[in-house]
Amino acid sequence: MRFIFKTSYDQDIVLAKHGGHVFWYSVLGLFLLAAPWIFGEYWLAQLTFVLIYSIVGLGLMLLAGYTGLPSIGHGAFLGVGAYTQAVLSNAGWPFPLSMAAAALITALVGAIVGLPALRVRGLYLAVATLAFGFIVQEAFARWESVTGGNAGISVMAPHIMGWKLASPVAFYFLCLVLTVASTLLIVNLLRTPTGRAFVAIRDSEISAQSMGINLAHFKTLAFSISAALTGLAGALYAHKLQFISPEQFDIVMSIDLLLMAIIGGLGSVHGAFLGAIFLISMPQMIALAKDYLPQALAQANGLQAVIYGLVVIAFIMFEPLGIYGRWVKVRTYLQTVPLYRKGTFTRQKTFQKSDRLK
Amino acid sequence: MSDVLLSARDLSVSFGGLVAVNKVSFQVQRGEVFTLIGPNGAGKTTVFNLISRFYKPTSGEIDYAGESLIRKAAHEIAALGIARTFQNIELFENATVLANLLVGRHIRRGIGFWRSALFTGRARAGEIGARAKVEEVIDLLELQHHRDSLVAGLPYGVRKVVELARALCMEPKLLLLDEPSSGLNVEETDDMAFWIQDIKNELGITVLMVEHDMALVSRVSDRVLAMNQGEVLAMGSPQEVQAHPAVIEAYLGAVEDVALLRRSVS
Amino acid sequence: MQVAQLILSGVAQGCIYGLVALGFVLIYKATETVSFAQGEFMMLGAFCGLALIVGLGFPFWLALLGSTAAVALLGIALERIVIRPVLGQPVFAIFMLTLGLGYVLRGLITMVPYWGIETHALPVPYKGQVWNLAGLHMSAEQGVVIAVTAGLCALLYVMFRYSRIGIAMQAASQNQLAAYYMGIPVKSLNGLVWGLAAAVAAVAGMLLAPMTFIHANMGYIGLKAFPAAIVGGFTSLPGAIVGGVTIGVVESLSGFYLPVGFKDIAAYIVVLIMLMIRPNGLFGEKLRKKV
Amino acid sequence: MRTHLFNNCLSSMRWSLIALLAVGASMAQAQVQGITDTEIVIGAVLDLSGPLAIAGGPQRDGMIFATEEINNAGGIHGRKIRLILEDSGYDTKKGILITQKLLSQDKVFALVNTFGSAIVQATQPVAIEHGIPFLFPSAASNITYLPFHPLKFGLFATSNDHMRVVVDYAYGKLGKRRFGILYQDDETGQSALRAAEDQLKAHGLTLVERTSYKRGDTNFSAQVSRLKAANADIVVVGHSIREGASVAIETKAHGWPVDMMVPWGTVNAVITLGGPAVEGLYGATQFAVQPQTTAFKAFNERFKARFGHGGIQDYGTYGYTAMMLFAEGAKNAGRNLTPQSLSQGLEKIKNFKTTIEGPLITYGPGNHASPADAYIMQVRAGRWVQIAGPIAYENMAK
Repeated sequence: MRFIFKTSYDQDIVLAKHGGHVFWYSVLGLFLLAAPWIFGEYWLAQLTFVLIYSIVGLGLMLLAGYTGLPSIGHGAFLGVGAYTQAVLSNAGWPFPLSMAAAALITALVGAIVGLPALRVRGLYLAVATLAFGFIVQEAFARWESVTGGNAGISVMAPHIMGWKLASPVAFYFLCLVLTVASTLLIVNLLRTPTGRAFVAIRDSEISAQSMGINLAHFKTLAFSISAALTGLAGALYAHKLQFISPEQFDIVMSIDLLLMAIIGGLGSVHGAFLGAIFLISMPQMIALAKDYLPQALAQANGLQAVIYGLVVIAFIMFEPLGIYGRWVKVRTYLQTVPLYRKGTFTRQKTFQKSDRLK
Repeated sequence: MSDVLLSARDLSVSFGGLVAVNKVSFQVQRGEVFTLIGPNGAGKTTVFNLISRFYKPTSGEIDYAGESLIRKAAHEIAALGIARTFQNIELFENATVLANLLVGRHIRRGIGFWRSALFTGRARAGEIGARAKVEEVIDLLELQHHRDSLVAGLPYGVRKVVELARALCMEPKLLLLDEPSSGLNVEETDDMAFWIQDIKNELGITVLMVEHDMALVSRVSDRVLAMNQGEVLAMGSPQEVQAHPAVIEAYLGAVEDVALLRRSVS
Repeated sequence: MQVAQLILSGVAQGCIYGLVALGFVLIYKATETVSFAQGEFMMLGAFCGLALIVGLGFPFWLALLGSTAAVALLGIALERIVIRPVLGQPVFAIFMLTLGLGYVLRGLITMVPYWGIETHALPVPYKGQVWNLAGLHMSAEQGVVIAVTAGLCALLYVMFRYSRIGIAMQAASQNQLAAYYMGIPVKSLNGLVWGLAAAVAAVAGMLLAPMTFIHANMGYIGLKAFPAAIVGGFTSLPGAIVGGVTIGVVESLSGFYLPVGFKDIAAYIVVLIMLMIRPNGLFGEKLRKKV
Repeated sequence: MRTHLFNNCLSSMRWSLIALLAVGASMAQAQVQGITDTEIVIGAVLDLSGPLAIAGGPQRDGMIFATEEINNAGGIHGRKIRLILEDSGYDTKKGILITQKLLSQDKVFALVNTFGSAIVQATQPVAIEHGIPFLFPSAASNITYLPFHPLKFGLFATSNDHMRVVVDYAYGKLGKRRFGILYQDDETGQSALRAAEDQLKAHGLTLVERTSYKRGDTNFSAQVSRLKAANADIVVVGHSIREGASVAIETKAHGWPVDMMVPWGTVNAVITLGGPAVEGLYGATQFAVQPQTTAFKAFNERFKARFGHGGIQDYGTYGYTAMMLFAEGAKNAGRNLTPQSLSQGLEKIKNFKTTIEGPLITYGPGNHASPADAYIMQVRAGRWVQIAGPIAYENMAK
């Protein structure tokens, strides 16, 4: 068990709460910096995807996890970012500019999609974002003059003043830098009034209002930030895949992103990363597992979907706080053993919160 | 004391034909504790919701410190210095007590999105300032050892106090308390009474409250307004109002509330 | 004439949406959760019927009953095993849970060698017949869909109106806690509701199968049932059907008169408009939280 | 920023290294990716679980069957083929990721028959960049061999070619003049549409109606109403299997007896699904399962014995031919097998034909094009019957 004696308010404000944090995060940092020389090309690519999805995860975490506004439309946000990036960088924009544009445009779209959130919430909002997702995907397919329609467009490597980040390693570091930046943005928001306003809205709109929180403003803000991050991730995604087409940003993508946040652990920044790691590594694990499974089972097509589904169900049933929630418990256990009290984490059953009542 | 802080004139609101509040007028003096009593469904909470602008009055006026509240949006009320608590607690369940109280400082945050995002020096300073203020309230209401615990895990009594604390963190001029003692046991009710007096005397905050527990009411209130079915029955000192025939009649009308009138129920 | 023809086929398609939406509404009214798995229940219903007809040589109507019953049981079982333990968690979490359920069900079907990934036609007695009423062509499939849907609605209405269990369900859907205090076994009722919703979905599957085909992904039609349910107001049973039919007709008309592509997003445009102007839908009730 | 530059040049070194491996000519045999003394590793990205699994399944069987035949016959210059089959689910993203895995994890020597236009479009550049041959992808568009690259070879007839053949046939042999088209709303469908319009222009005609559907659509009545309202005398359904049958059924439901054609996808599934409604449906295919030569009959018996269900068909024949074609090229390349020697080996192929009836396949330096000819088939008495071909479309331009 670790006891921390607080002597100044700063200790609650700084990000690294104690030496342990400092140590482990430095280790992680060094590992990430060394990764290109540790991993082969393939695994580096996977790691890059993890970073990209983490950025989406952060955005989704802010929206669904902290502000309590579910979205089944983030696939479309990813698409908006990806297409903006593809079009602009193919048009010769240097990548810092085009990525900023991607984030900005997606943020604007996000603000628009946020409009229903000012009137409806919960399920209704989810369906609204779902509908929006379909419409945007259709727009990608129809607006051929810009998006190349269903044919899709290939994306050239990010470039600035003639210098191309063609190599996977260079691109990996680009993703790393942007991921770190996005993370800092989120944690900063969360330890300041803005972040607390989001949480307030999530837990009780009515009293948030009586605290002087302008719902319209902060909901729109949440949507914009979330969309901006997703758009930025989309820009990276476009470069990573080098080819984008409308059907990549469909409902399935949106759902995957949402599940990523859920599995990672809604309402925790770590969750965004853990979820991304899960989303990327799960298919790999299944691929590996296939070698040990009986042929008939291994060859079956649905296997992946089944395992995926089961994992989701298991998490929501037994670990609503996601991977991070589980980790916290394990850690506490290790710290407190042998003093660990059984039922430290048992949640008291609450009555079903009505979603119809606004 | 002729200094009016809040005044309602001919306040009426009806939901689909049902008249919840009907031509209610009253004035709250600066620095007093003004209490609304009455049987369930008398429209007391509705009056609160009218003041916090959750509802829009069908007719009538509410003036606060000289300006009309009618034209304000719900989230603009707080900035005027009006804080409130809720009948069935409305805390931010999945946040720590500390976080809840810090939300109370929202109107005084003084930094926008970008300063927050970059956590500039001013943001840090703001945080420390807010924290200092919050700690004062924590000391006042003796919440020290709940500081870092999640609201969801706290017993009802403590939540009630946390909600009061959150309201105080707003440094309001007018504090609306909706049934501060409901669900509290005798000791807790006693503390509550003590704190309400402190809030009035030490902090100089005007209190407008809805309360059933007549013991508490008579102990802290300067003036009482009795309502029934959306209408004003009587107004005056606690004793006068309790003695008022119309009031007694109204309570006898609703049997279970007679109990509330006679003894304080937890 | 042309318009009438389009509307007719729109209605037929809309009934399918409506039936799936009906499942959403039933579950939502009772448990305030949304089952994303409705589409998959529909798919299972179709496959189950196929198995009964092709495999065991059942006659169609018997197979219809059989698969409906089977899927209903599955629904009840799933509610007991998966949903009940998590009631009380945020609605949203349960929504995601049913999403996972959908993955599993779809995956399990596709895991059936050959059978699972192939597309099948459901042999039905009325296959290929075309009725010609006053110049309007209506395939028997469409006719049956409309007829059965109507019948089903009547049945549900009677049940909710008169049978004790129906009334109990209504009570529970109004206020779970109160109903519980009144001695209504809310939990087992929830189970029944899930069974009922699954059954309705199964029927929808059996009706849709002859018009389209049976395949693992046919459940995606459930995505269009969401708009249907919203348009009808998520808390109204008749609303679900009306919403479904509305969507169906709008689709059919936009498919004919509007340029390519609009047919596919018509449903979503409609629902967005509805959310903007009337969030509670055509028949939804408006409730206000008491503070 | 310095680190960026550093990594940049470092990894550009890695790239040139890969390039060298690929060029391989100067290098020792062992260093060619996917080649050992005993083995040639081949990757294939198919749709085994997605909407076109209906085609992917047979393709897989065809490829496996061919591979087994080759290996049982002693392999290629003493090397057995190891075939790694992956499932893209017809999902572009998944396809790209799997291809990257095959290239950099499984270290395949070549990719044979990547399925799906979008996926091909996305993965072809990656493979070529790695210096990995990208052979015979199932993409009905000429990107499979254009722009020319030594490592790209086409086999799958382009939607344009087949659509043109079909249109010509309907115009010339069936005397159709009022063409309506119902195309799938994706790239392949749209390019088929363009091809149809183009070929009709050559005959001085235009489409009387064009309408589309989304993959997985269930209700076609609006589209059929449109075509009927336009009074088309033939409906061409662009790029579909399941939907082809649905549309046929829908026309019957509208009491509209109109001739229909599908430019490809003459699989038995269409018949089992459509039943009597698809009787008389015309279709085009690249490899015919008739005439039932004795050689073919024997072949098909072996196939049945191996995979059970009803013998080889349309897409199966394609998968089979693709693998055999690769083997032929590898044989020509000789023992020293590198991407370059394979490319040259394939270019040596003249008038190649397997046990299965099909157009004679010929490649040459600078010519890696897919064969354009097609067989015209028709559903008669519940089975596909070959009624003409192999024929190529008459290019009015020249």
